[in-house]
Amino acid sequence: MKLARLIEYLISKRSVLAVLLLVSMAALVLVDIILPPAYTRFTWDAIGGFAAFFGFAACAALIFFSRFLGEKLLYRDEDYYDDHE
Amino acid sequence: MITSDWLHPSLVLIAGTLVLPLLKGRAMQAWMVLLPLAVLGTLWMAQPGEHGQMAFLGMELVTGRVDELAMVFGWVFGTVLLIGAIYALHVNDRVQHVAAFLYGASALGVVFAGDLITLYVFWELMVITSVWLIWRRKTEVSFNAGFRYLVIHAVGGVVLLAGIILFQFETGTTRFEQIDVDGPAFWLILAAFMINAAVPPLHAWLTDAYPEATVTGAVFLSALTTKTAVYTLIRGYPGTEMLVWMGAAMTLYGVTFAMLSNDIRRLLAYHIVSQVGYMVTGVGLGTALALSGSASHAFTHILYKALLFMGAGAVIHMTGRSRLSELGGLYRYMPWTFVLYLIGGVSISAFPLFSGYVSKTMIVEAAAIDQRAVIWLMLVVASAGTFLSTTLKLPYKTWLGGDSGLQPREAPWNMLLAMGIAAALCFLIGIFPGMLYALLPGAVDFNAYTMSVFLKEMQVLLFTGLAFCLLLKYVGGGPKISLDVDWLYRRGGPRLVGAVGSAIITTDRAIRRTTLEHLARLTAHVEKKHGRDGKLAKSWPIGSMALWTAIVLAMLLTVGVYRG
Amino acid sequence: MTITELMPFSVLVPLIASLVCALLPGRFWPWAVTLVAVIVSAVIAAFTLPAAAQVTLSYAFGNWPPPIGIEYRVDAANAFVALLVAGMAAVALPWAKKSVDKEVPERQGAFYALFLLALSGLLGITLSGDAFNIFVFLEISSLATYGLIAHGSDRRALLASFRYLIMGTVGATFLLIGIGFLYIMTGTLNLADLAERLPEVRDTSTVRAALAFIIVGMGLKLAMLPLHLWLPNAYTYAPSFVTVFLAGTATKVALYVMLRFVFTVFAPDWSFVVLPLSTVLMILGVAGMFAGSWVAMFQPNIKRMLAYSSVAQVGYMVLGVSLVSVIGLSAAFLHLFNHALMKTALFMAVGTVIYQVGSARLKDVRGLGRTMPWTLTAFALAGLSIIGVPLTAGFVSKWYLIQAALDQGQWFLVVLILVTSLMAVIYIWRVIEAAWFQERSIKQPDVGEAPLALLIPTWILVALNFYFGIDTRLTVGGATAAAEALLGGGMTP
Amino acid sequence: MRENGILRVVARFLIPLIMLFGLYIQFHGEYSPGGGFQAGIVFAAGWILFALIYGLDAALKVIPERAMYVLMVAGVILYCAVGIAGVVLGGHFLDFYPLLAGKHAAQQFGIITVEFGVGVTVATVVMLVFTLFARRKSEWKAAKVEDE
Repeated sequence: MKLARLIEYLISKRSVLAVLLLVSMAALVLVDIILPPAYTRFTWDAIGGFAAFFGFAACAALIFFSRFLGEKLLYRDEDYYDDHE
Repeated sequence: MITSDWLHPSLVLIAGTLVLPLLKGRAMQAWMVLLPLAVLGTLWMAQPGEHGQMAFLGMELVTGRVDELAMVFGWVFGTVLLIGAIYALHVNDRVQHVAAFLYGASALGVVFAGDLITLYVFWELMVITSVWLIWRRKTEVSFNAGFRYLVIHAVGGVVLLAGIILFQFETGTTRFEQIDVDGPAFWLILAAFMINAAVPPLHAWLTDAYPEATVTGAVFLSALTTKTAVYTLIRGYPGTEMLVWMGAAMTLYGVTFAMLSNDIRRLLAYHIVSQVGYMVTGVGLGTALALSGSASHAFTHILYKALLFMGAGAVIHMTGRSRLSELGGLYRYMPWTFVLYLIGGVSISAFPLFSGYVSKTMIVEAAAIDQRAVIWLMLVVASAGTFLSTTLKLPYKTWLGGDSGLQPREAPWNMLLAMGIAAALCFLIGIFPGMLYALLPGAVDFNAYTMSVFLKEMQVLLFTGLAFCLLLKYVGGGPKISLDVDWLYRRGGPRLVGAVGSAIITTDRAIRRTTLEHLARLTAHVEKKHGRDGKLAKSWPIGSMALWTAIVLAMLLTVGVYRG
Repeated sequence: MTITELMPFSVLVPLIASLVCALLPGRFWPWAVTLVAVIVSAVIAAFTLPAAAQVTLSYAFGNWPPPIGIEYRVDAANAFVALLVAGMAAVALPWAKKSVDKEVPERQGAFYALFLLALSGLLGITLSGDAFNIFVFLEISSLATYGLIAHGSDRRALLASFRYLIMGTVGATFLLIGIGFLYIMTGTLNLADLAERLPEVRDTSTVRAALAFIIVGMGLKLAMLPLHLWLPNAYTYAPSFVTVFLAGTATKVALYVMLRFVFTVFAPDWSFVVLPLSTVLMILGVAGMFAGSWVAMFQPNIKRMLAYSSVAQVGYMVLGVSLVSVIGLSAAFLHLFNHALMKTALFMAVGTVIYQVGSARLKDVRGLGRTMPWTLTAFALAGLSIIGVPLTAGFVSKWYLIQAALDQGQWFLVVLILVTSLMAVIYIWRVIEAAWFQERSIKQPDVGEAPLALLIPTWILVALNFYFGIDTRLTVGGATAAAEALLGGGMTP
Repeated sequence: MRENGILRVVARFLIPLIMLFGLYIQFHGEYSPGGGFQAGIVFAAGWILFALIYGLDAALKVIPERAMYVLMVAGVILYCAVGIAGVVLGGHFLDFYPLLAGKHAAQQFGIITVEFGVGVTVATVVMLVFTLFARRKSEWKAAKVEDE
């Protein structure tokens, strides 16, 4: 199970990985701000780092919206359909 | 269906499948691998053009129309049949294998059908073969889900047939090109295609039935039905404005409900809805780039979705559990499944270097070129959501996360091999997108690997990941199921019918009671006169028959005699 | 001998053979004689159709020239029906041997004699060109049929037969009254002669009443909706073989007689104007389609379910007629033929189940899909045809029916046809579900697959359902020729 | 009735006359009103009268039930045979002209033979119907006696 050990190793180094990832994310935003926009099709094309912000916001929105939807409206017990079928 | 330069791949597959029940053990396994290879061979030999014409009811059927669009789908169907067959090698249930191959044959038949009648025949065949992949799980739940699946597709089939008949009546032809008529024919055929493409609110059959299918059957199901529908939409309805919005809405609908799912395959099923949404959007946009995007996204989607379903299926196969809330910490025991699943995950999330990236960005780009800001934003939100559920939430809760105490063994070699082939193809297409683009109809003027596309995609994905890590405790889930449109016919319909039914029964009872009371009084009166034997009461049925006869005769006579 | 001179023998051979059969003892010889007679009859009918499609054949009995003598007058329409009747009998007979041995163990000579009488009666109705002769043959076939139904092993068969006898007699009497009225007005009984003489006198209430009587009389025999009440019991309690034979032929012949009178004798431009026939038939047809399918969905007995389904299928045919167009009539004739194919196959499959299990109730079919796969697969495939799935015969006739409806811009009819097809899915499905998805209860005896003697004819019919669903030259050609013969005044010389 | 002397005597006198009259109607049918149907009924009526007076068993000794079946069929077969003979000799079914050389004689021969067939069948069918009903009656009586 060498693969399993590799994964275990990676998990143990997860703070290092996280730092690496955050650095590269910062780099991505920086590059996006520095580079001139390739298109001006939408107004937000000109804003550097818009995609980063939007991705974060979209994810947060989805998490909260779906949670709201589920708890207020859609969630049922797993045996909800059982007694009728 | 056979001419000198054309051998219908469905025919090859059906003929080969007929042999399958006679084989056993190793021979059957070898045959299962050989059959899809033979199909790929016939595809290799297929010459562009129209083949296999037949006359039927005064119409010309074209059973084999080979052009680039059909071949794209032909190739990927052939490939996924091979992968699925390898994945199912260990299964000792001939019914399932036969159903899967016939199902594949009918999907190929739809793709190569040059006219709507042939298409309809294979379309229906697809339903009655695929349902066995659900039923053979042999649980009460899967039987009921399969039955609902069957009923909805039967309705869809009738709608399609009605549309085809009207189409034939209005245009005088049944050739399957762009559906270019106004009126009911247009909408009926579109509705039937949309049912199979699982466009909400007509999607619930998919998310209801696929999670209940057999482990190996789900792989075929995920690949074939919705994608044949995408093919028919590309062929028949390019540039239909409505589809742009429905597609974009689908993408969001799918990811939202996927967030709520606790069953791993239901989660993936909702992502089929979401991913097909991209393709539908592409069809609606209707530009050359968008259509290429839809076709290539269908191609890549089949491979990575099969990979995801195989990964999830391997977990179910080895642990017997399918709920996220009951899984966790499996990476120690099923690391290969984990890694291969992750390749599927990054493919569907459109990470650069993987297959989703080179096809999904094409559709998003086409939306941008069309200056559709809202659509573009919706698609980006959906791609964030895709990454969130399939690549972060599902693997986290299944393989990492809290330890569930399960200690399954790694999946059998044939499952891993099938997943490996699919993963390799996902990776290959991601690195050499030119191979995929070469198959598409028309030249593709698109390069996914530009700085701008790359930057945007990476930012969206990585910051989605950041949000996931930060908001992990808010992520929905838990041992619950969520209602969907299928509630309408699983609970709403029966309730409505029950209410209406009891109303009818009450009224009917009341009416009958009063009528019967009057009748009883009348009979009592007659009985007094006719004595104890009550001849009138005895001969009631014959009397009523005679009464009806008299009524009809009187009606005709009155009209006939007094008219002149 | 030319085909014209041979043609009457498709009626005479079964008639004479029935006399022989009545005297034969035992179980083998009556059946063998019947088989030979039926095959001869069917072969003659098969040769008659192509000849009759070209030119109207006429055969004068005793060489008395019509209209004085009795004449057999055959055009595409009756040749088509005659071939159907004789053909169905020929296909059903090999199946009959085993089933009849089990269900009618005694006095088989009389049983087969009655069968042959019924057959020759039905053929006589179709071929005859003389109105009174039609009535006589109608009575011959009806009386024989009552006897056949009464042979059912269930005691209720007697009651069913009695009820059918009363209603059938009412129907035949109505036909006789109608013919009588026509005779009063024209002084002739020959159909072609009637068609010629009627225009002079047709604006009288007598002739109108005649039309009304004939339509109701034949509507009864045809089991058109409100007049269908005799059919379910008769089909349910008759011996399986009788049901198999009647389902394919009896109602079809009645429909033919109705069409012959309405179209050839009265001429459609009169009969559809004087009475609101088109509307009446359309309403009754649609009502039949719905009521039949609706009731069929809830029947616990498969035979009875199929009987109600027959009421629905008659509805389709009547609907085709009500459209008064060549394509509508073709659809009716096509469905007449195709329905015979599929209903015969279905009743054979059910009869096979009865042979093995002794019952056709749904709960007795539970789990049989595994032990009698061939029988129930045949049922399922023939069921596809009745639903109207493409590549089956049922699809072809529904396709033409829909085309005919569209041709007149009747969209709602298309919707109704599709909806009733869905209802057919439901009632066929109930059998399939019982056979494959339910477990056999422990109390019920285990049975194996049925003998080949029953399976082979059933499967031949199933195969025919698919053959005529793909190669439609014979059926569509024959039906169109028949429709044109009726609409084009094929009887006038 | 069997003990009633008047009836027995009258019947003995009448039955031959009835049968003779039946035969007259039968064979004079082509010249005067009559024919096989009427003749058969009249002939059978004579036999039924005999059965009523002298009992069913005595009547069945004269014409056994099995014979009735055979004769019933034979009559129709005679009819059909004449019809087919016409075909065999080159005419239509029931065409009498080819049967004999002379036209007149041929018609007469044909019609008489055919009518004879009809007469036999009708007579035996009526007798058979009577027999079946009459036997049923005696069976019921027997059953009743057993019950008591």
